[in-house]
Amino acid sequence: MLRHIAGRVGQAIVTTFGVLTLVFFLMRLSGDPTLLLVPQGASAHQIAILRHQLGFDRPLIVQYVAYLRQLLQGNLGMSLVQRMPVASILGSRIPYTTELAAGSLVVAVGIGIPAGVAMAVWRGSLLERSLAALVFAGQSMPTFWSGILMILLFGVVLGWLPTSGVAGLPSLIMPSIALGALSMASFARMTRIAVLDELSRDYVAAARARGLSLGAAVVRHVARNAAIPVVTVAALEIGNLLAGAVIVETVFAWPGIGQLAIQAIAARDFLVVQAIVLFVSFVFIVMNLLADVVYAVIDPRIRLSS
Amino acid sequence: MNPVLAVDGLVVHFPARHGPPVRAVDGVSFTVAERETLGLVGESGCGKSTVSNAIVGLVQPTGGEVRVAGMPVRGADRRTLREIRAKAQIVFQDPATSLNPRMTVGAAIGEPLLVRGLARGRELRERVAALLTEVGLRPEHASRYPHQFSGGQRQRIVIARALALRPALLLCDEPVSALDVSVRAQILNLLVELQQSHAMACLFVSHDLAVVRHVCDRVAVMYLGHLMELAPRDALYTTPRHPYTRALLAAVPEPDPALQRAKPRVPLKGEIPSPAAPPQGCVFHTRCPMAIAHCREEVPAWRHLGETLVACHRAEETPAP
Amino acid sequence: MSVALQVSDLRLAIGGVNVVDGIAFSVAPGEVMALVGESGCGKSLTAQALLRLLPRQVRQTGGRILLEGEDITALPERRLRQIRGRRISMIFQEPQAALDPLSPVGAQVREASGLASVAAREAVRRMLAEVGIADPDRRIDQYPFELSGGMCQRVMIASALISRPAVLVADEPTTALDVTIQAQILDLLRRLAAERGTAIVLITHDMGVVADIAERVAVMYAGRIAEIGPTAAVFSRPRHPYTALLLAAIPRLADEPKSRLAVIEGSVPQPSEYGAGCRFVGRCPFADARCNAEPPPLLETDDGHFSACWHTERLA
Amino acid sequence: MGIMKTAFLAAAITTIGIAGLIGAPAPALAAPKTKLTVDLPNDVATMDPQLQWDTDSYSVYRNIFDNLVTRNTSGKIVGQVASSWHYKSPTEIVFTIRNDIRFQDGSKLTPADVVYSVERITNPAFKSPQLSQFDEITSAAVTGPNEVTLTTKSPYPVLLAQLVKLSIVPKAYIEKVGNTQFNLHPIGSGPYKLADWQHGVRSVLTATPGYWGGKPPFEKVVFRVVPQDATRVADLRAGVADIVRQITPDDAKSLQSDHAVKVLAVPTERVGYLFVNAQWGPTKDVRVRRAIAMAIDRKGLISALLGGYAKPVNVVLTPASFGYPTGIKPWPYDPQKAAALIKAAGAEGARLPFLTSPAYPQNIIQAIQQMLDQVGLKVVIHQMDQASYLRDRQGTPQEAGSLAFGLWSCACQDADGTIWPLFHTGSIWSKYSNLAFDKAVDAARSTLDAKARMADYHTAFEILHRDVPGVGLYQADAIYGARDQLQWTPTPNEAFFIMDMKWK
Amino acid sequence: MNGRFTPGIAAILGLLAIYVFVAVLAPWIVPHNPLRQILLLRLRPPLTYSPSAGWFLLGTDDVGRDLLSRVVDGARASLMVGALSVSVSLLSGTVFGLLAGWFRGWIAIVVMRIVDIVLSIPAILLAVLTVAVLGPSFANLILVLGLTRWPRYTRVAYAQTLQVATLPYIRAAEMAGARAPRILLRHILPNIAGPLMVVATTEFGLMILFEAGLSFLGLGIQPPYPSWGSIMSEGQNYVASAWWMTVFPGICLFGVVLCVNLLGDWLRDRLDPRAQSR
Repeated sequence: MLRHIAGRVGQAIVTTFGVLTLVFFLMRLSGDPTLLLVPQGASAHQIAILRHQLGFDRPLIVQYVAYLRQLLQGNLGMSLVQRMPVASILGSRIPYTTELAAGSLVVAVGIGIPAGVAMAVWRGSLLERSLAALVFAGQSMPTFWSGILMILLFGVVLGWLPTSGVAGLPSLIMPSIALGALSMASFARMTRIAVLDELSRDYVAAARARGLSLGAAVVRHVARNAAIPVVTVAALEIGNLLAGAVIVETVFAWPGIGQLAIQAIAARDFLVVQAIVLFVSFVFIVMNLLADVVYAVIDPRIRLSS
Repeated sequence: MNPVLAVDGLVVHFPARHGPPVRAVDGVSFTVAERETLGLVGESGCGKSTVSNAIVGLVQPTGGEVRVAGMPVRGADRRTLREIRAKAQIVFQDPATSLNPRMTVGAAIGEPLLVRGLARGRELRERVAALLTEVGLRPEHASRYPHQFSGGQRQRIVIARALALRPALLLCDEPVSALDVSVRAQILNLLVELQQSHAMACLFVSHDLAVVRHVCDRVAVMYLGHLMELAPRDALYTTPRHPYTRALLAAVPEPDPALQRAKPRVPLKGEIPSPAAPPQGCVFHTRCPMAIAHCREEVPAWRHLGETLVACHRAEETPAP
Repeated sequence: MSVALQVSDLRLAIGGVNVVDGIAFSVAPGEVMALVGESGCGKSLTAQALLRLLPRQVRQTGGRILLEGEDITALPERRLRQIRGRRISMIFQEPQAALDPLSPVGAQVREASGLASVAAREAVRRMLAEVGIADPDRRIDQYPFELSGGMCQRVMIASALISRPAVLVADEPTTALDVTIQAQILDLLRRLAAERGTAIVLITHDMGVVADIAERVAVMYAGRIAEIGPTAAVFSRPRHPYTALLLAAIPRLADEPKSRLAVIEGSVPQPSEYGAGCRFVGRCPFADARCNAEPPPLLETDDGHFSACWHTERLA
Repeated sequence: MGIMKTAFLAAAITTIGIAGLIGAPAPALAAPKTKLTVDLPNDVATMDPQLQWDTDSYSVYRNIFDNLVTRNTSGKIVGQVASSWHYKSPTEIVFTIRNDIRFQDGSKLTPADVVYSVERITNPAFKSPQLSQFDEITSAAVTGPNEVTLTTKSPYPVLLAQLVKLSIVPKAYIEKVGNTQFNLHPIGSGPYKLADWQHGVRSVLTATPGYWGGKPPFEKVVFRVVPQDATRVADLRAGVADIVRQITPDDAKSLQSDHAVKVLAVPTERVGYLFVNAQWGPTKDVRVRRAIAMAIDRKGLISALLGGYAKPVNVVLTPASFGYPTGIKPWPYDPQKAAALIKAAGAEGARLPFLTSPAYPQNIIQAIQQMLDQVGLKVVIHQMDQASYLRDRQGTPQEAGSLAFGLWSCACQDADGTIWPLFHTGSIWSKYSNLAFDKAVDAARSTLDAKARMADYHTAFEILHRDVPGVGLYQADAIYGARDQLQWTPTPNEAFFIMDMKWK
Repeated sequence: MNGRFTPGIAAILGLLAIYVFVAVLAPWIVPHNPLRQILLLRLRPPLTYSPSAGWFLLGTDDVGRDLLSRVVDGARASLMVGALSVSVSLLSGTVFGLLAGWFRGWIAIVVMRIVDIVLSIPAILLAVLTVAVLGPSFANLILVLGLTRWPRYTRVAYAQTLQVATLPYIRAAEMAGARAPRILLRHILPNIAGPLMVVATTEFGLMILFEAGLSFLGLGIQPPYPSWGSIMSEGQNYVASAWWMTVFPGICLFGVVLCVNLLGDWLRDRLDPRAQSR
């Protein structure tokens, strides 16, 4: 198990390094932020001076090595635009991102998984079809639309929920639904397949032959077996949540890193973008490691071998 | 006379993710002569299928030597391997997965000829038709897909494909195990006929002692990667020298209640050990009713006892049949 | 003679075709009754019907199943749950697949016992010992992957028998096992049937297994019983051409090597190909117009030996 | 199926329960208004006033700091930290500094702080993006007890207008804590001080007790970051925000039906203009450029798309800026003549790349596209992100496309800050070169004589009118949405002085 | 949803066919030129009639274009974005997956590491960055969507290839003397196509939504050409005042995404024999 995790961490380091490199060069190829920093009337000379001062006139590879060196010292650098340590910029956003991710996971898992189980158990029924329609509906609307519709309905017309911003649990509800709806379908679909898959196995028939009801067999045996592929999806969905968060956060003025990322890309605030990407791949890796641990908890074959 | 197939000290180990490698085949030697059928029997996991895969280079031998029609398989380059595979063909166990479900039967049978540039166009179609006829199907079946055939018919198609290159050696890896009883006889008859009419050598891998007896001239018994006994058919079935061979023969239920119930019941104790951690000494000693201390310590030599080759310290003590 | 299980005129349909068509047999306590046949003959569906655990698309269209005299065909699911595992239980072809890989084997055996935990552990331990598992105290907490196939089948048998059911349905219990292990399991089943008086319905395709363990055998073909009778009688004097040909097609240790085996031409018909008459008609050497038109009834030929063939006399 | 049902019931109850929890009351309106909530489209980039000058940062930090000079509500430059000033010579200007101002840490604002502020922003090592606005200043010195003298390279008429953007920062504090800490915890002399700054979320300002300029109207001001236009409007309507910056003319119109809110709009110095590349492509031909000027129906654009929240301009400058010429008539809207000109220039069907970014109003760009297509051109919109847009727009004439839409503001309300960078030879924005024009704007830059400057600009605008390197379209309004109780008059330079607001 | 050909699935296929039909015929069936603006008739509600311009059945947008014509014409862009970007990523993803699954070893290590790298960058960030580098155009949009999504196919293709490669008929092809390209194209590809198609159906819907998201960020289809996403993002400021601008393209988008998702599920059930019984 430990060796496995060590291997995973090794892979993760390679992945992270690749992500950083890819994003570094993509960002630099897209231009530098000098033009966005100077006042409108600045002359070419003035721009050149600022560019030189910021170090963007150096060869790319030099900038890359300098960046890596700085990173290896555990320094994420200073934001050019905000003139603040990147770590503190990111640090102030991460709690909000975490909140939103957690909220939308609650929505996605809380609805998606029971719906998936129901769709598998009552396969071919009207219930299955209605659940399928509901679940897919969540995934078939652009979030910027569903988000604004929700704001208008629950925020302006009904006045039940704050229209935007962060103010405790009530303000978390709409963004969580808007974002969670995207992953809900993935969870429901994966759960349905996993449960169907397990339901067709002999041990379910054997459990029923022992006198268990289908429901009891699902709860006692199928649930854990089906959890394995679902956990895999969950780990992957975190990535999708962060991607979807870009738009949801903009619509709901939710100050997470998705919004920050878009702003930082627009401002060519390189170090911020790179730090975000670093953070996201870190989360990705941690989630996958966590999934490994969950597998081990669920599955004695992994726990007991090695 | 040069044997069509010579296997000498074949070793195949599979690396394991954790722990020691799986010693699937651990020093197996035998030959198959022209027109001869050698049976290779053993229980699941004994390495018999690995042997047949190693012969055609589908798995890489770890050690020892395999020669097909004189050509060494170990370390063979791609071209030699292609040539070896022209001489030796395989029929696999499960006809359901032996045929590409998205390819017509004709294309499957013709593939060896086509990719080797031996026939194309009309000639190819004619040769496919001839092969189909030879295995008891009709030429018009060529345009159909595998799922339109029953298991037995599919196995005939697989056999036709194996025959396309007119191989000198046919490896049959449990060719009838997946088939229903009534169809099994058809395929066995077909194999026997074809082997004789094509003058092929044949390695017949099976767990079914009755089937092996029916089609083979000589029989080798394998257990946990090692050969236990190799003998002419009649010698093996009438005077088995190895306690494992005897146990196997005793365990096969005869489809005759009178015979079966009269049989002495000496079931083997215990389970087959893991090939990743085979026992010291004789690999069979953990289950052997005749095992003595010596068996635990020393690997028995592969030795002649009359017509029989056997690996057992106590082979001479065979009870009279 | 008391009867543990009596099946009469069982009919199971998939999409309008009776894939099991009028199966009838009975099993006495302690008796081993074999249902033998090739794939697609309906033997596994019959087994599932006995526990009323049929796949969704299969409907029972007729017949009765009397378990110790009680008709279970019309029972509601709730009552059936009390019967399954207590009065009739089942073991499967792939023992490792039939055990939940994620729970300890002891827990799965206990599930069938209906006992509370403390008493149950001891009962399970005893049951595991009874089915020949060495060191049951250690095995009870192990997971299926830590056990070999043979051992898993022993666990399945333990879980099937812990509540002392009247009937055990064994669906190809040894097919996935090696011959040496198969012999062990067959011996075990024979012993348990005798000791506990459990009636065993053995589903198999292997005539050798039937010959070894079954007292009576029903040969099934395409959803119908071709022939049923005492094992010795069926094997020595088959009264149905299918049985006769099947037995002749099996290579035996006493045969002449490389001789031509008798064959049954063609292959088993698909349900969509079933005709009005005898379903063996396409492959039968005796087939005539009557066989094509009218299904032969199951008639007694000798004492307790029945055959469904218009031409039984030609086999005599 | 018993367990199953229970499980589902549990799941359903949990979900509904979460939904039930949200019965939180709508924000109640407190009787005496002590807290003002403002929605801005973007976060404050820096609190350090010498590092960023975008409108959103400015809207917040300008309330924390006082500037050397400022503009009053009518747009006139008046003193703030400086009480008065006079020119000692055309390149030397002397400011008298008030002596009753204290920073929020209690220390006194001294002439040394003023000098420090100038020297800090003009020090290249500080890398201020505003450097180019102040680099005409060569020295700053304390020349008397309450006196600071600034020296410029040459006579610099726009100096005062630029100094409107110079915030005075505390020398001792910054030298003590350093630039980074100062940015995070700024101290100024303004009416509000920073109480809390959560990046990307909100900045909270609280009133400075004893502010020299009077009592701030609200105890607390919360600036929230709400990037989405529709969301800001929803916030306003739901009462989550009291005033929101930057709403669209269409939203402004729809807000008029809501009596709880109102729209505050003011013409700004921001000019909407169409850049026309005079150095590359089909528009190298002046006839094509003139045709473009004649093809655009500015009045139609303003009335249909801007809902009247704009005024047509005759040149690329607004009347809010010094130098706006009165005598120059714009090219008339005349599509027939435009089409004829294009035909004459042989430019029918010529492809004109039209660069734009999401920062600009899409409907105006598309409307312009159609107007130009109707006179025989083929305009192709290239929409890219802002950084790429700037890169291309400021690149070589080949990269800059044929057309681009722009909204220009120099925050100095002077023609020098607009047409010099836009059209002077060699400027990165300019894809145009005319020595006579260069001469005129250079002359206007180096004299303090307002009349002479006016004349120079008149000349310059006449040249621009003939050559059409750009088409002035409209003077844009700054549009705010506010709760009805808020009393405030927005200013042309888009300053957001809380001090000027009142709650009724 | 149980893998058989039911009236439900027929309805879904029929609806999709109508979508495709409308998209293909768009230039001929639109009532107005979808690009033609009438500024005086902007933001008119559905069923507006103008004596000079005729009927606007679904109303007009914020520059006075006929919404019905734009929605019909937008179908073409949206469906093309879906189809083309899915083709790009399906093709590239499958090739990488096949190669990694067949040759394994270092090729698989490299490919799967790149897959991990691309997957761990949020797709929309990667897309925004790539658009910034490549510049905006329809072709680049397709490329960007393809580039960010191929790993999903690679994962499936890789896993499936590993699985199929162990099957006896692949051994048999090797025995026949077939070389890697033939084995990959003739034997493995046709047999892993099913699961890949399932992925492709879901991705098709996602790509259309993804384009909408990019449009929202101003980086989608270039104006003035319509796609459902771009119409909706133009209309997002008018959700309250001109609901029709988002509702009608929203319904179309919703319908097509729902249909392909249901189709994908049906396809999956059909391909998975195990899911069909019990």
